[in-house]
Amino acid sequence: MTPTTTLIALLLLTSLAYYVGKMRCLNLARGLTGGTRELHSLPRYHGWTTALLCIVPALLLLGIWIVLQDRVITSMVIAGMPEALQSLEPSRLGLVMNDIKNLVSGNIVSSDPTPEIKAAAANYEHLVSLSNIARAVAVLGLGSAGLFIGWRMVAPRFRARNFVERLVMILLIASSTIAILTTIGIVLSVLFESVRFFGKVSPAEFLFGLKWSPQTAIRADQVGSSGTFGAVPLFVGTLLISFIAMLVAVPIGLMSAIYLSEYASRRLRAFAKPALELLAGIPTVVYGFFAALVVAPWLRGLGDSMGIEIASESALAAGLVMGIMIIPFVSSLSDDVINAVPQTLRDGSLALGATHSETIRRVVIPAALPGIIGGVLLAISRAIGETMIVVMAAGLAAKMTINPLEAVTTVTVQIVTLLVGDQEFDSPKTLAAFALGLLLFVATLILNIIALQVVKKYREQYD
Amino acid sequence: MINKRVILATAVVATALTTSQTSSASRDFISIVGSSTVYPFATVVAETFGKASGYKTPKIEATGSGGGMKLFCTGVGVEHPDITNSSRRIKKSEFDKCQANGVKEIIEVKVGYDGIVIANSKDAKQLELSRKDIFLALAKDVPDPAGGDKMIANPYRTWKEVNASLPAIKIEVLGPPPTSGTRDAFVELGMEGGCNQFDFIKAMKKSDKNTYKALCHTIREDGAYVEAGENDNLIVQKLGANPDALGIFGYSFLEQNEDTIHGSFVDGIEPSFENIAEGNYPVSRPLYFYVKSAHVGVIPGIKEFLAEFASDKAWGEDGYLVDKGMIPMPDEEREKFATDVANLNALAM
Amino acid sequence: MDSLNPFILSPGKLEAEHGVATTAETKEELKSYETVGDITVDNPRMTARDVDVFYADNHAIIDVSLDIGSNEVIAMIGPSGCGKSTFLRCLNRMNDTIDICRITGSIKLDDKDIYARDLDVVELRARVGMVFQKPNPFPKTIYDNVAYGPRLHGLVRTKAETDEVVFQSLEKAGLFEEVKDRLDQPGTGLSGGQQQRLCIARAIAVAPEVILMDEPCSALDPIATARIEELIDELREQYTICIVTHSMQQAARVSQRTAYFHLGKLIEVGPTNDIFTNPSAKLTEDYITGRFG
Amino acid sequence: MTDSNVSNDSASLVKQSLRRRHRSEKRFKLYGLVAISIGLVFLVLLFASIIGNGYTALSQTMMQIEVDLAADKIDPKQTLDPKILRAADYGGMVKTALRKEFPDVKKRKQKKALYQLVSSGAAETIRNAVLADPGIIGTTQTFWVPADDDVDMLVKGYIDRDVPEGDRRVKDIQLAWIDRFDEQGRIEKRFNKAFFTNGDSREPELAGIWGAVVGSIYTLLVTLVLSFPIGVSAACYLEEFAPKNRWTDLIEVNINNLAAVPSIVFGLLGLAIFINWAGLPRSAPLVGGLVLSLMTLPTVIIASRAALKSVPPSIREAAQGMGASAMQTVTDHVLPLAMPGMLTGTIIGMARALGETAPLLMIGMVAFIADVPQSPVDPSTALPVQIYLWADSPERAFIERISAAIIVLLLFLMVMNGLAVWLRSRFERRW
Repeated sequence: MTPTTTLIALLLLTSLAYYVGKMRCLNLARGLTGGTRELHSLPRYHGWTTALLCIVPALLLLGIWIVLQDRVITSMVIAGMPEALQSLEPSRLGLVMNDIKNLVSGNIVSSDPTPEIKAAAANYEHLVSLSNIARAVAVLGLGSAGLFIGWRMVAPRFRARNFVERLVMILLIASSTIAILTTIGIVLSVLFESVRFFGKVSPAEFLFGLKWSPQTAIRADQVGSSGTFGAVPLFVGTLLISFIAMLVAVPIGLMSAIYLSEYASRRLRAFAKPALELLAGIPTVVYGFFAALVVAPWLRGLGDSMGIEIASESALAAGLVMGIMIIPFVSSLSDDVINAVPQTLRDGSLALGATHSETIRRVVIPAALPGIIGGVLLAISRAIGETMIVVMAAGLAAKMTINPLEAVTTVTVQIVTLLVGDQEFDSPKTLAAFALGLLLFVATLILNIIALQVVKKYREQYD
Repeated sequence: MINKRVILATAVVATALTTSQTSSASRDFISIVGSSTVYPFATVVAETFGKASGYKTPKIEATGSGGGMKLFCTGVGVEHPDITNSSRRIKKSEFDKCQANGVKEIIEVKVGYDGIVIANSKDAKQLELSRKDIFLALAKDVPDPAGGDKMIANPYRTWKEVNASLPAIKIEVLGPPPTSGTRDAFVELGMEGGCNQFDFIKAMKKSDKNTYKALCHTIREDGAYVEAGENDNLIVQKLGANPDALGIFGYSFLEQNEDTIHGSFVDGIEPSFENIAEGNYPVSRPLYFYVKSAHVGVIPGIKEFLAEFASDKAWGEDGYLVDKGMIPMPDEEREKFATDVANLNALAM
Repeated sequence: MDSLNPFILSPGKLEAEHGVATTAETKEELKSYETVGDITVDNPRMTARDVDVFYADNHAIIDVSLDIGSNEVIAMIGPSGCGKSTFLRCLNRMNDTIDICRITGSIKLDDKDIYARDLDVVELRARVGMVFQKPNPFPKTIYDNVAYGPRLHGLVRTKAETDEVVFQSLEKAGLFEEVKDRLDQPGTGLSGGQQQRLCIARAIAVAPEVILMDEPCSALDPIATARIEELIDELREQYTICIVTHSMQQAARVSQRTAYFHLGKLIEVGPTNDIFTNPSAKLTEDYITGRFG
Repeated sequence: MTDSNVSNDSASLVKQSLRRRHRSEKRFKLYGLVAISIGLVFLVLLFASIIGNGYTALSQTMMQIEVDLAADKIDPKQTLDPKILRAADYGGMVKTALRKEFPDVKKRKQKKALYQLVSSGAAETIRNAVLADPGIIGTTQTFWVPADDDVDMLVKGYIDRDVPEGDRRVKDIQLAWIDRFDEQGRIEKRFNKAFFTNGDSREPELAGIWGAVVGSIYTLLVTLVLSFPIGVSAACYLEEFAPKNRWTDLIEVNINNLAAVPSIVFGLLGLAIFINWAGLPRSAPLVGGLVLSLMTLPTVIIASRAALKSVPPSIREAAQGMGASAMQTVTDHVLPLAMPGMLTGTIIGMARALGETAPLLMIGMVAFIADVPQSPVDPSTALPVQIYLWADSPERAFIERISAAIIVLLLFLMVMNGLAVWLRSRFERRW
């Protein structure tokens, strides 16, 4: 039996267990004076208890078996192979095993297999089928044992509901800790490699160095770049592009939100709001494509016609498109905070004879300002972390410039460039990507925490 | 008690379900890494091979010759690549590393030739460079223009300063990083060729080989030479955008993009198919790929893939690789490597 | 979705706020009702004639005519949902902000129809100020709160002028002594009564002719209420004040005339003393004697 | 100065300021309109340029050639062994056929130009025909084969015949050949089925998105299977059971923050943890799905919590008043009511995951993979990654294919979002 069929059989057994547990409970209840009322838990909880006792240990066994099976069988097959094959190095043996497995699973194999290999393959196949049977027997046996115990445990006073609920609660708690585990995982994965990186390049050089040229010679006898890892040009480039993006997104997003929530007719609102939100749903790779193939050449052409030299990978093109991408982000956040400003404030201002725009500019916006700032901070964090637009539309050369017409590179572009393609894991070049990742994570983390705090404070103010 | 068991159970089952498939599954496709110059040729062969043979199409990642070699030499086993492409010959140091890591028998296959061109946008003038110009423009240290045998940090900012017959545009060359075989070959053929023309440096070759190499092979790092990653397509696209810039890449990319870029003359010879095939063009190099013998016969399809690569319909005079811009080897050389491939002759160094 | 827009109130929300739900029969009965008492005064500042207000299909104000005299305090009383607040908001067109609201009839300020096409609502509101039920100081300093109107309207040009207007207005609102040391602190930090007086000072600062007050003390404690009532009495000398209140005692204390509204209809109007001691209409009497409301 | 003077005075001042203020009011309104218009115009521009670029990819130029299926070239020993039939040099036969068509082409360069008219996929077409019916060996057959991408571009009008020959990818001599084919009615635009059924290819005319679509489907399946149950459980715990303490606060902060962490950082996590540490295979949808599910988990949790929050407390009180335990209240009453909201949130999370590229680049899903993956552990790409890969290719013909792939991607996204909107409107309850 394959693992899947075993699993299906186990599931069937579990449903049986549920039924058996429930029925036994009902039967017991029949003998009681108060019928089911005298039970501590409803019959279905007894059913669940039996089912859980049946499936959980069996599933555990199945898992362990699957994990260990391959290793055990492999070593058994190797032990059964002729001396000549056995004496191979482990890595070669792995290759031979690969061939055997390919032979067994019916894939096209490399060449005509030798008799030894054929024998080993037959052995392997035999062992696997043995193991499959043994596994099915063991798993289903354990399941049946669980079923039996569960069946025995059914009693009117047995607190089946509490038992089941406790189990479910543990599952729920485990699920909610995944968020923490993810954060820990992120921190660990970037931290370890970063520490290794800082073993080779000093943190001071990384943080304050003005030159970024991550290519290092890879052979002892090669004379090439020495590789410098000063991340400042990357910050400058990232901030430049983010700044351009915010220059586009904040006014447009804010004004759209204001217009839509304060002026627009119901019909315009019903059409324009989802349309703007559509911008948020477009994958960033599409924006990247658009930036690289439509906006950048258009900007260059525009520059040419005006006699200004604009790089085809100008920060401007990437920033503009990124700004457009962030518009819905800013506008929906602003919309939220603007709507949270109490109507009484608007009435107060209007009653004094303020025009609508004066009310908005002098009362609504100042009142909503903390919330808007929080939203903008979140948007900046997004701009800094945005990858595909800059990978496709921004440059690779780390230039220290704040001229938006020149090509700059960003932290995310460098991470991608350094890590795309199969990598060796010990050169500072690769490790640098993780140091940049750490930097990016920390920077956005700080921004996010500040922004979320600001927004939360703001919400509390009007709640 | 029960609680702990449930946690354990969920954890183990979760990992089991994810790893079960991976651990019992075996690799039944060829894994190829290496040079981005050979990449377009290898992918075409792989595609044809996949369709014609019924084997799975090999998976190919472009990592640069150096990066590929490093991965290739890490060891023998399913998790390591079977083949690495290289736009230069394997170095002794790399070969030794391979040996040390148990990659004993390596089959070397030369696939053809490729010129390294220095090209710029068609919007700009076609340049006529000499190798000396190239060296002076791109080396980190150059002989003092004031005379003498002193080396100074490269002072040249424009091509005109290098050679009065060249236009007065800023030196801006987009080229491959050190992981790339194109870079190695360019340094050896282009830079060293120019470097040699200074007698005092040439003399150093015998007396102080290390200094000689450092002088001739070190490319300036002050921004005039921009390392543009492994992706040669990207360089081509950037040249289209910036008429002042020059790019260094394989001839196949020039041929593919003849409508937007043109190659500079080097030592008076234009990079053309004929010039490279006949060996007139000074900066041309052979392309290789290397195969682990240990994997042949265990990973399905390697032998057949090699046969496809070494067949006349692929690398012959009229083969489809030639259509892709590769320059074929002379007949006798082709024959030799085809035999090597057929007999799995291992490389000795 | 639309409920997010503060300027578009859904009918459901309106009902909750204005409480105009009633049976059609009684409204129908009231339609032919004639207002008791003299709706005119000798020197009217504002005159409303045949005003009807609809929220979508809801007939919120039914054919109301009423004069508001100069330098008087007129109180509007009536049970919840009788339309007194709605009528008040018509007087400076604050109902404009509700886009399902429709008004017919005429309301004049100094003989000029405030619903005329060429009338500028901004100018109108500068002349007819309003104080709301809940104190609503802006999240600005006390000083900026008061200076807001004058600055908007260009009434002040220099810092000295602004200071003068702010101090005077605070003085008039009886708040100056209490806050003179903390003018640069946020207005939201004041107590409820102080906040409401700040709102009054803010309204005064624009030098309006009429001040509309919509239950200005309903959110305040008795002491603060007494303070505001005193203030209203003082302000009467310079301004025309129109106050909506649900407290009959308050109406009796501060107003000269009182108008009683019921289900959107003006039932009775007359000198405050008469209304409270000797109401002419049965409905007024019922309300005043506490039979409903 | 009397008070009425003050009033009159201020009234006139107010009047003076009115024009200026109304102008600024209009201006302000205009800014708002302009802002919205910019957003909308960009949206229209984006769609117009993508659809304008992409719709032509629906058709592919085909050419009719006559190929001599000589027995001695395909199967000299007449074994009819599929292995031998498969391996024959069909490309060579196509070349022979073309040479026969234009016998006066002699020079190497010209021959090369001639061969370039027909896609290398022509060999594939013939091979399949021969494998399907070995009986045609030894005869001469006519085949409709895909034209080269340059010819395709020319026929579709992307290559301008009027530009000087040097700057044109299709040379004059090739134009003449193509025109001759055209005159004979042997060149035709047909529906581009290959685009929807093929995997990746180096030849634009053979490249398809099916491999990437399947990769995306596998990736999303893994994501869905993991993030939905875990997300819903976590939301239930946090919203319904969790005590308010430091630990749950920490989880809260964590989830909110994770929702805003750049996606590429998740890619780094996947590379370091799943590939380097756990030893899972590179380029596999399994790993992609793991990474994306970690990424979408916060979205799912936040949406699910909002759905749970919108169930009024009265329902819980009612259930608990009947004697239900907290767990029963949730599973029997709250969860079913919140389920549409949770599903909506999950679908939106899935839509985001479908469009995500950056983390997949980190885990090696960016490689040349021609075969359609058969399982979640086979090497594969995903739809957005395929777009990214093609965007790096120099061939002009890839641009229309990228655009077409984007259209497909956007269609998928719209279907998903439409489903979410439908779910919301269908099951949304107002309390």
